Formats: sequence, C-alpha cells, structure tokens
Amino acid sequence: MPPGHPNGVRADRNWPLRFDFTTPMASAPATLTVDSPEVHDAHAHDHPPHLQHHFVSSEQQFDAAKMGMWLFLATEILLFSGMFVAYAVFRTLYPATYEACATALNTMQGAFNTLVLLGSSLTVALAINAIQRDDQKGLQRYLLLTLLGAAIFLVVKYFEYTHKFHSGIFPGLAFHPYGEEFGHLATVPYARQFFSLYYVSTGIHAIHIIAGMVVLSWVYLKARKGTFSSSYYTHVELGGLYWHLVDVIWIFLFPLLYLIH
Amino acid sequence: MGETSLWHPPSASTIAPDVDAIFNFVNYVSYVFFLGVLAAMVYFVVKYRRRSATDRPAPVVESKWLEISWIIVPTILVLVVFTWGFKVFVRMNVAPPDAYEIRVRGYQWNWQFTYPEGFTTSKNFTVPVNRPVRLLMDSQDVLHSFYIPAFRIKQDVLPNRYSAVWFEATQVGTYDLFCTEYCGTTHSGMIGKITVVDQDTYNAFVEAGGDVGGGTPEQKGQRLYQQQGCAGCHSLDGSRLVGPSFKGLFGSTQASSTGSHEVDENYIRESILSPGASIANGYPPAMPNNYSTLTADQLDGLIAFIKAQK
Amino acid sequence: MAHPASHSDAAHDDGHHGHYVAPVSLLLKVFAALVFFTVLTVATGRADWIPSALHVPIALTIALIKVVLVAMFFMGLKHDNRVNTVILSLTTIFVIVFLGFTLFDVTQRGDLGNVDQMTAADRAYMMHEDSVRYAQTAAVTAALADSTAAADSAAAPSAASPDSTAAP
Amino acid sequence: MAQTLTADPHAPTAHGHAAHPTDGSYNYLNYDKTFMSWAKTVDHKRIGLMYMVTLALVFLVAGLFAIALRTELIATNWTNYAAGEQDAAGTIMNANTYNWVFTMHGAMMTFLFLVPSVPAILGNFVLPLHLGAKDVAFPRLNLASYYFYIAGAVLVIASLFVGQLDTGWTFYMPYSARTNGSVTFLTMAIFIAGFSSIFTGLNFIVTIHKMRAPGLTWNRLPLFVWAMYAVSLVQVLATPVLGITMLLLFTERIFGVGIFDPALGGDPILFQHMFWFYSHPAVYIMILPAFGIISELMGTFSRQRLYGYRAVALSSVAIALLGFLVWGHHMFVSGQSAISSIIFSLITYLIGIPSGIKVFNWVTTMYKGSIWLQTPMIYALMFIFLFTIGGLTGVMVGVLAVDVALHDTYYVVAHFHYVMMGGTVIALIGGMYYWFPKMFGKMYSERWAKIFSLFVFVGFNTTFFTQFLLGAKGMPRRYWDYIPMYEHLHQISTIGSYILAVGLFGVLGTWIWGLMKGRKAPQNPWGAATLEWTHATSPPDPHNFTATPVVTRGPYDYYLADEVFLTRNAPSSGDGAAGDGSDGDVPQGDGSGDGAAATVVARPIVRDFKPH
Repeated sequence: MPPGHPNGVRADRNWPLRFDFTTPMASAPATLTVDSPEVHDAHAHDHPPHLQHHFVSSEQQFDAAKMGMWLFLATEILLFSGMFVAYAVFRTLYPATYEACATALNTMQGAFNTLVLLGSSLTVALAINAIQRDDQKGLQRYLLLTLLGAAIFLVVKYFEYTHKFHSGIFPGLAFHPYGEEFGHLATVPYARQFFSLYYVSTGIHAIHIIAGMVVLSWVYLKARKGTFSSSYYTHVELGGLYWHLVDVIWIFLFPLLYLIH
Repeated sequence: MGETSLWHPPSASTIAPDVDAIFNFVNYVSYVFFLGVLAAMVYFVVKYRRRSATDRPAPVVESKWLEISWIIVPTILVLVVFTWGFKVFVRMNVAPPDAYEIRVRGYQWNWQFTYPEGFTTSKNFTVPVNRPVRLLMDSQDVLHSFYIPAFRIKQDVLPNRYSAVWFEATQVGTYDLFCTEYCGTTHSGMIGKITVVDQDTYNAFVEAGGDVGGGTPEQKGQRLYQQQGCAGCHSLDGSRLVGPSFKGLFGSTQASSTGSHEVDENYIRESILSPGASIANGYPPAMPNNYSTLTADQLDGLIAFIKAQK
Repeated sequence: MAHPASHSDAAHDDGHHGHYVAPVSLLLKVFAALVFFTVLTVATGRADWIPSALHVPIALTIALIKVVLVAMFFMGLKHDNRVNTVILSLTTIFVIVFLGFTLFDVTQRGDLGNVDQMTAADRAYMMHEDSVRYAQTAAVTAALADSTAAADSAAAPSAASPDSTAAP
Repeated sequence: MAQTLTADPHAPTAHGHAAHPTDGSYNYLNYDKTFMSWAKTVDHKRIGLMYMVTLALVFLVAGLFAIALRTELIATNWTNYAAGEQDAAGTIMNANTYNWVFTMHGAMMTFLFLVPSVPAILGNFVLPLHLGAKDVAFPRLNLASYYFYIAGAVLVIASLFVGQLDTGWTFYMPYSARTNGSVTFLTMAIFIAGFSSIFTGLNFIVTIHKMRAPGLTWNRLPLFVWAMYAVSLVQVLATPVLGITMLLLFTERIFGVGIFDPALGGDPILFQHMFWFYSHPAVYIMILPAFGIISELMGTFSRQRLYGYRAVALSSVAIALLGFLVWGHHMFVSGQSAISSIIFSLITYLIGIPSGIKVFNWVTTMYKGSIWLQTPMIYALMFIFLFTIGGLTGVMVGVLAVDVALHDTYYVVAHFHYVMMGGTVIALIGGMYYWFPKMFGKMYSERWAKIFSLFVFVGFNTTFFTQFLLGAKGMPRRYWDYIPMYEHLHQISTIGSYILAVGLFGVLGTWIWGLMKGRKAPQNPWGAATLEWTHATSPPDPHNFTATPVVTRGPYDYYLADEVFLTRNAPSSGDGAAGDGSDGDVPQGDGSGDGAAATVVARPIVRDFKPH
C-alpha cells in the first residue's frame, strides 16, 4: 500500500473536482485483495490516545471532523439566510421605513463591534497558529483574548439593546417608541417590523456568540490541561471555525442593518 | 348543467374545455407510459425468471442510444405539455377589460359578494351567463381559496391584498363553490353555490337587490340564516357551537360583558350590527363585523326567525 | 481503542505534520485589510455623493471581500481540502437561489393582474387591526415602559393612547 | 475477494484479545444485553434499530389517525344538503377533532416519520456496512441525533395537552398565528427534530467521503449509498431553512414580530416561500432513499448489473440539487407572481426527467437477468407500479393551468400518497424484508409476507386511486364533510384503507413472527453481492466486519462475484432445518459457518469487461 493512502481511498480526495468514473481503483493494486495476517498483527503498536476506534488514522479523524464542522457551518449560514431573505423582501417592499429606522441604530457602536469581532477572529487564528507550533501558553493566551473580545461584543450589544428599550423600542407588539430621540419612529409605518427583524437577527447572532463562548471556554479548559499539541488540536480548529462563522455573519449583518442610506 | 364524466366535474366556463383538453392529453399519454412500464415488467418477470440458484447471467451492454432516447422523448413531451399549460394559464389570469366586477370578501367561514349595483349577498351568488365576470377578492382574517370546480378556477384570497379571478360561464345552472385553503373549524362548511342565469333573470335579480325569494319575514330569516352562514356558529337544536344556540334564545336572560340583558329585538339587532359591543359570557368574541350591510327588511326577517326558535 | 484492521500504519498516526501553518505576519496583514474594509464600508455607507441605488451593492461587495478573506486565511480554506471549499460554495449558491427566487417573486407580484399590491385603504384597515391587537398588549407595554423608563416620566406613554402607532 | 476470519481482538466487551465466535452467534445484538448498553450505544446498527422501533410507533399512531379520518369520511354529515341540515357530531368526530386529527396525521407522518424514515433506520444500519466501515464518522453525534428526535417527539406529545393543533402540517400564516397555543409547541418540536435530520445528513456525508473501505471508489458504491449521499446533501442544505421558518413563526406567535402576519404588515406568501424552500426538497429527502433501496433490490433479485449505474447515481444527486429550484410549484394559486409560477413550472419538468430515467433503468435491469420473486422483489415491483402512477400524476399537477383546478384537492392528496406511501413506505417495507435477515439473523415467512403484500397492494390502490377521481371532480382536501355527490368514492376509499391497514398489520406480524420463530438466517440468503452480505455475518459482529473488507469490483457485478456462487454449494451447517417450508429455494450454505472462507478465491480485477 502506498504511503499516504492508508485505506486506498485518498486517491480521489479531490472529489468532486476531479471525478473520474472510468478508472476503478487507480491507487489500489491487485495485491490488496488479500488481508495478509502479517499486516494484521502489526497493529499491536500504540495508537495515539485520541484516535477513535473506527478511524484508521489521526489524519482521517481530523479530516472527517473538519469536514463535519464545515457542513455544520453550511447549515448555520442557511439558517441565517432565512433572516436575510425576510430582510430583503421587506426592504424591497418598504424602503422608506428602512431608511428612517436605520438612523436609530448607532453606526459607531456597530462598527466598533465589527472591529472587536474581527479582532477576536484574528486571535483565534493566532491560537491555532500557536498550538501548531506547540506553544501551549500562546494557545491559552489567545483563547482568553478571544473570549474577552466576545464579552466586549456582548456588553456593547447590551448597551445598544437597553438604550432602545428605554425609549420603548421593543420587538413585536410591545414596540412603542417615545421620547425626543426615537419618538418620530412612532409615525413610521412598519417601523416595528424593522426593529423586530433587527432584534431577531442580532438576537440569534448573540445566541451564537454565547454558544461560541461556551465552546471556546471548554477548549480553553482542555488547553489548560495540556490536551492539545501540534499533532492533535482538532477541537481548537473546530472551535475556531465556528467562531469565524459568527464573525462572517456579523460582517453581513452590520452594513445591512446599520448602514442603510 | 354540464355533464360529469369519470374524470371531470361539469364543464361550465370558457376555460374549462381548455383545461380538460390538457388533462386528457396528459392522462392518455400517462396511460401509454404506465402500460408500457407494466408490460415490460410483467414480460421480464415471466421470461427471465430465475431457473436455478446458481444462475449467472452475463451483464447486459448498456446502450447509449436507449438511454438518450428515454431522456429526449419525455423531455419533448413535457415541454409540449408545459407550453400548452402556460398558454392556458395566461388566459386564465388576464381578465377581459370589460368584465363585470364583483367584490368578494372571504371571512371565517363564509363568502360575501358585493355587486357593482351596491347590494350584498352571502354564501351564494348569481352571475349572468356568457358574460366575463371578474371577482376582486380579499380576506378579512386568514387565507382562503376561492374554487369553483365547474369553472376550473381557483385563487387564494389574502388579507390586506387583493387577488382576482375571472370566468365566463357558458351554461345556465347551479354549481358548487368551495374554500380550498384550510381556514379553521368550519373550513368544510365554507361552501356555497353559484347560480348562472340568463341576462333577463339576472336583471330581475339585480332589481330585487339580490333577494329573489319572497315569503313571510320568518321564511326570509330562515333563508338568511343559511345564506349568511349563521348556521356555522349558531345551532337551532340547542347544541353548543362557536356562539350561543338560537333555540330558546329569545326572551332568555343573557349574561354578557356589559352585564345581564334580556334578549329582545334590540339586543339581537345590536348583536348583529355591532357584534363586539356585548359578548355573551363563556363565548369567544368571534362574530365577524360583516352584517352591518344587512337591510332593515333583512334584519326584521332574522329577528323573526330567531324569535321562532323556541 | 485501537483499530484492528491492517491499515493502521504507524507512519500515519503521528499527527498533522502535513498541515499548513499560516504565518503570523500573514494573519496580521489579513486583519489589517479587514479593518481597512470595515472603515471603508462605514465611509461609503455614510457618503451622500454615492447614488442611493449603489449603497447596497457596494456594502455587499465589501462584505463579500471581507468574508472571502476570513474564509481563505483565518479559516484556512486556501490550504485545506478542496471539498470544504465546495461545501461553502454550494451553500452560497443555495442562499443566492433562495434569496433570488423569493425576491424576484416579490418584485413581480400582480404581473398578470391576478393579484394587486396593497392599497391605501388596505393599509388604513391594517393599521386599524394593528391598533386593536396593540390595545390588547398595551397593558404589558405600559408595564415594561414604566419599569425601564421610570426616570423619564414626562415622556412616558400612557396606556390610554395606544393609537399613536396607528397614524402613519 | 478476500475474507479473513481472524477474530476481532477489539470487540467492545473484551478489551483484551479474547477470541469470539465469528459465525454470528456473537453479534451486535447480544454482546451486551443491558438496557443501558442500548440507551448509551454509539453502534450505528443499534441506533438504526432504536429508530426502527420509535418510528414504527410514530407510524402506528399517525396511521391510526389516518384510519380515523377515513372512517369519519365514510358518510357525509349532511342529513339534508338542500335544506342545509348537517349533523354537527359527525360520523365519529366533530369538525374540530377532525381538523386536529388530520393535522397530527400530516405533521407526524412528514416530520417525524417520512423525513427520518429510510435514512434513520436503513441508512444507519446499512450505510457503514455498505462502505466496509466500522461505524459512521461521528458515532456520538449519531446517538445525539436520535435523542434530538426523541426530544422533538416528546414536544409533539406535549402539544397534545396544550390544545388541538389544527393548522394542517403546512402551518400557513396567518391562521397559525391565530389558532391555539399548540402551534408553538409543534414548531419547537420540528425545530428540534430538525437537528436530528441535520446531524444524520452531516454524519452520512462525512462517512461516505472519509470512511470507505480500501478499493471502494465512488463508482463502486452501491446505489443505496449514492441515494443516501444525495439525501444527506438535501438534509444539510434545506433543514436549517425550516428551522429559521419555525423560529420566526415562534417569534410571530410570542412577540407578534409581523414578518408573516399581514395584519402587522407581514407577508404570508413569504412564509410559503420559506416553508416550501424546505418542504419541497423535503419530499426528495423522503423519496430519494427509496430510490436507493429499489436500486439495491432490482440489482440483487435480477442478479444483474444495475442498468445505467452512472445515470442512476448521478440522477440522484441531480434530483437533490434541482429539487431546490422548484418549490414555487406549490404556490401557483397562492398569489405568487405569474412569471414565477411559469419559471417554477418549467424547472419542475426538468426535474421530472431524472425520475423517469430511474424508472426506465430499473425496468431494464430485469432484462436478461435471473429474476427471483422473493418478497423484497415483489415490493420493488410494487414500488415501480405505484411510483410510476405517482410520477405521472406529478406531471399532471405540474401543468400550470391544470394545477389551478387540481391544487388543494384530493388529486394532490392522492398524488402525494402515491409518491410518499406508494414510494417511500413501500420501498421501506421492501428494504426491511431485504435486510431483515441481516438485522436479526432470522428469516421471515415468505408465504405470509407475500399474502400480506397482496393486501397492501390492493388496499393501497383502492384507497388512493379513488382519490384521484375525487380530486379531479373537485373534492377539496382537509374537509371534515363533503357534499353528497362525493359519497360513493369516499366510501370505496375508506374500505380500501381498512384493507391497507390489514396488510400493514400483517407485514408487522410477519416481522414479529420472524423475530420469534423464524429459522436462522444464513449469511447471504439472497446471494447478494454487496459487502454486508458477502463480508458480515447475520447478524453482524459488533464491529461489523471481522476484518476490513477490500473491494475489487462493482456492487452488482455478479459475473465477478465468485464469493456469492462458490459458497453456494458449501455444506450447510444445518441452518435451514427450522424453516417454515414455504421457500425451499433460499440458498442454505453460506460463508459464515466455520472457516468456509477457505473456499473464497481472490480474483483479479477485470477492467473494461466486454460481454460477448
């Protein structure tokens, strides 16, 4: 068996970009047809402790986990796509409402939060970089920095929400703006709907931030125990991917909600 | 009234024969395909049945032409069907500009028709034969769907948005009208009749303000009880539906949101014209606001009818 | 637990030596670019001289560039198994399909006259319904408003004027 | 083909190297019999069986709802239609109860039965075996997926105590915002059960990509695996949209956010777009796995290479992806723009073609084969019969003008049931018969299975073909009562449903009988050529294979499958002694007994085989 092809499957790992129906078993010579007992006994050597029994190699396990995470991210993107579709439909139907309402959102707070999230994305990437170099302290430091970024984001979000609540801008039927700053929204048709969309989409996003914080805290605790090394850092990688996705969603939410002109 | 056949309800509008023609074409082509598949299956099962447990049939060479032919032929067929359906669909949607326009409002669980002459009927409506009629429809509460099988037309009715459908009836007669979008408890009772009449009869119908039957006030009230859909919520036998039963209602004492009332003529009148004003205890405020267009004559009839339910 | 089969060649169990390690300098450069694009999107978003029709396309283009940067470098797609890129692309395509068809329908409604868009009368009617539903929750609203805006009592709404939302 | 029968030194209960018997007597069913060993299992085979039991219960409940519906419709409640006299009590239930029952029937059947059905039961059980893998890629996620499903099901039960859910399984706004609180529970149930679907799909995709046995290239995958791959793509890409739709419906009810409710400025048609963006692909989630099963059955019982393997494999994926472009054909009369309707109708036809290709290929597979009419094959033929009708009537309702007349009538109901019940459920039953010996190591009774298949066939067609006639004549769906002219057809349909119920209970009976009293199944009773039959015992080892199989040929290359034929005449170890005597030609010998692997000869790979 050629090295790099532990189970003869890797030959077409680029599928579906290179999808070839006509060449069966390009990488598996006919000798594969017999499971020789010698090879069989050779497995008595030590496996890494993290390798689950149904995988052949750490490489296979890592690739599978990563691909699974990407598929999960795909579902997250499609989940948010529903919010974006609702947004697009109503922005098309009631453009004036959207322009009027966006003025109530604080662009600077939004932009600040965007930068915070981008920064935390960077620190997660740096955390992976650190563990790839077996830098345990770096890993822990960058994970903490990421969690800090997430916390700052949520604090800013908290102030944004409460500021609006104080002027009666609630989601749904409770929407009832008043006061000097936002009182004029009471006369904007469908203003409530805009803010409902705002609360629902940023709310779901905030739930994702919290979920990401839970995941990263768990990774951090594992990191403190020294679980990870340059040869095994699957959870850091997966947590990082998830965190980047939260960032990606915000990259779209920010201009769509805050920058309507 | 048109003929019913195995596959079709009566065909009574200008569009119905076109729809049926496509239906029949697809149906017959389907028979051919289905019987072909069935025949091949039966033939193969008999001809190539297993002879022994060690049968080892040689693999069959795949024929590219066979594969391509059964991609091409169905594709052509469905494109023909699509184009045909598309043409009829456009005709179905574009009403002639001179169409006679009737306003339709759906509500739980009845239809209300407002004629251009200003009068209103519920549940049943009447149209002239051989004249395009456009129905401009909306809903007061939830989605409904306006369906007349004999005319092969259907259109969802939405709250806060008008939808429209048109037809030209070709045969005098009475046809069924259904709601086909699920709309709550009495969805299956949200049915009515459309009566197609010749122009003279229609003129008489318009002159009578939509109410062509005479009789005593009580008989009139009984007709209205059916037409206006009162039966959906108010029973005559004392059984509890959405609203209080009419049996023994008149003269009884009714506890309501505004206190206790004796049910007299004025109380009934108020309950019909402004249903929200006083809600009978133990019942939901479900009565629609649709009856303010009833004439004094019609109200008299309804009150007389309710009075008679002892 | 170990794998019993014949293929667990020790050479493949020693981890991720084949993995691409993104240099720190590259990550920092990408971050700088992301910050730049954020500033750019705020600037263009607030600029009056840009025609209003272009605001959304510009904002989305910038967002797309940012996302591509994050995906390629932070998320490592550039050096990853290509199947992950395929997953992301496929997802994007389906989001576009979803958005495209739905938006297309919304802009085309009523094209053959079978449906009319909302009328002014309907809006008024809708606002009326609105206020009815609102009145049912006015008590809740008032309670919430009281608790959150006790200080701002002068401007606080009273439950008696629920119609303030109903006048467009 | 090699078959090494070295004992598995890593069986779950024995971390040492103790040898276990490899004749199937030590297997995934009995290696640990405690309750917790099932509740906490990560074995895909056990999870498959757990789904099987749970889904059978759901099917039973939802099926009894259906029987109740048909019984209510056996007579019209209009005591005097002309005079408007109606019996409000109904035949057996009043209108509110009926609305509740049809909603529960629809919602449970679609979201809790049809969507998970084949992937959860047979996919879980068979897929890793087909791949020569020890398990799915993420076994713990697989178990989590099962418990998400259970959580969803529990919420559905909870909804029963809140109020009678009466929206129909489509939850159209704004009615679903107005009716009672059970909607809130059911939307949450579907949201949570959606995770189950997503996790299963995600798991399968990764498994197929990363866990194939040596030599198992993409063009050697059994078509069941291809179908699972296509289904999983749809599950991963479509289910999240259902999730957000349900979440928005939830917030609409709780807060009144006004996204869908027109009274608050929302757009009910947007709800339909979002709902059908999931729910149309969802019908492919339901039917594609059935295609996979039928491909397996046609290949095995015709002992012939599946005709047009590539076309069938790729058409599965094509259907899965194109299935996302046609959702608007559910909305031709909804108030959607006419131009959208026209585009959606056109694309609908393009997706009809790959389905047609499959039917032709299945039929042609029988050509010059060796057709063995065992029960699974009978169900496969039944599937082709019923699915052809379902597909052709699908062409009918795809015609713009005709759909305007037929939309929301019994014609659509009948079409849907021909595809979903006549397609998915029939294929599932066929697949269950096919894999039954592998799952439990027991044979069912061929004679009784065939008798009940007749009941199912007759009952099904009587029930649903009449509904085509009803619908074409204008009978609307979701009607508690109907005008008297439809009464005779409704009565025939109801009688058919009773026959169908007898057939289905009979099918269940044959399984239970097989489980209790069936004779021991050989390793490969059908002489099939895929890995679970050639390389795994019946029932399989806890780790599936005692040695990782190596694949050297396609899944239906019977002319190369020596191991199927060479072991055939091996002396029987007395397995078949306790048979019911009805099926004398089930092959008795198998390679599982006693080192029979010695009879297996490795055979060189044949490339570019050209038959004479």
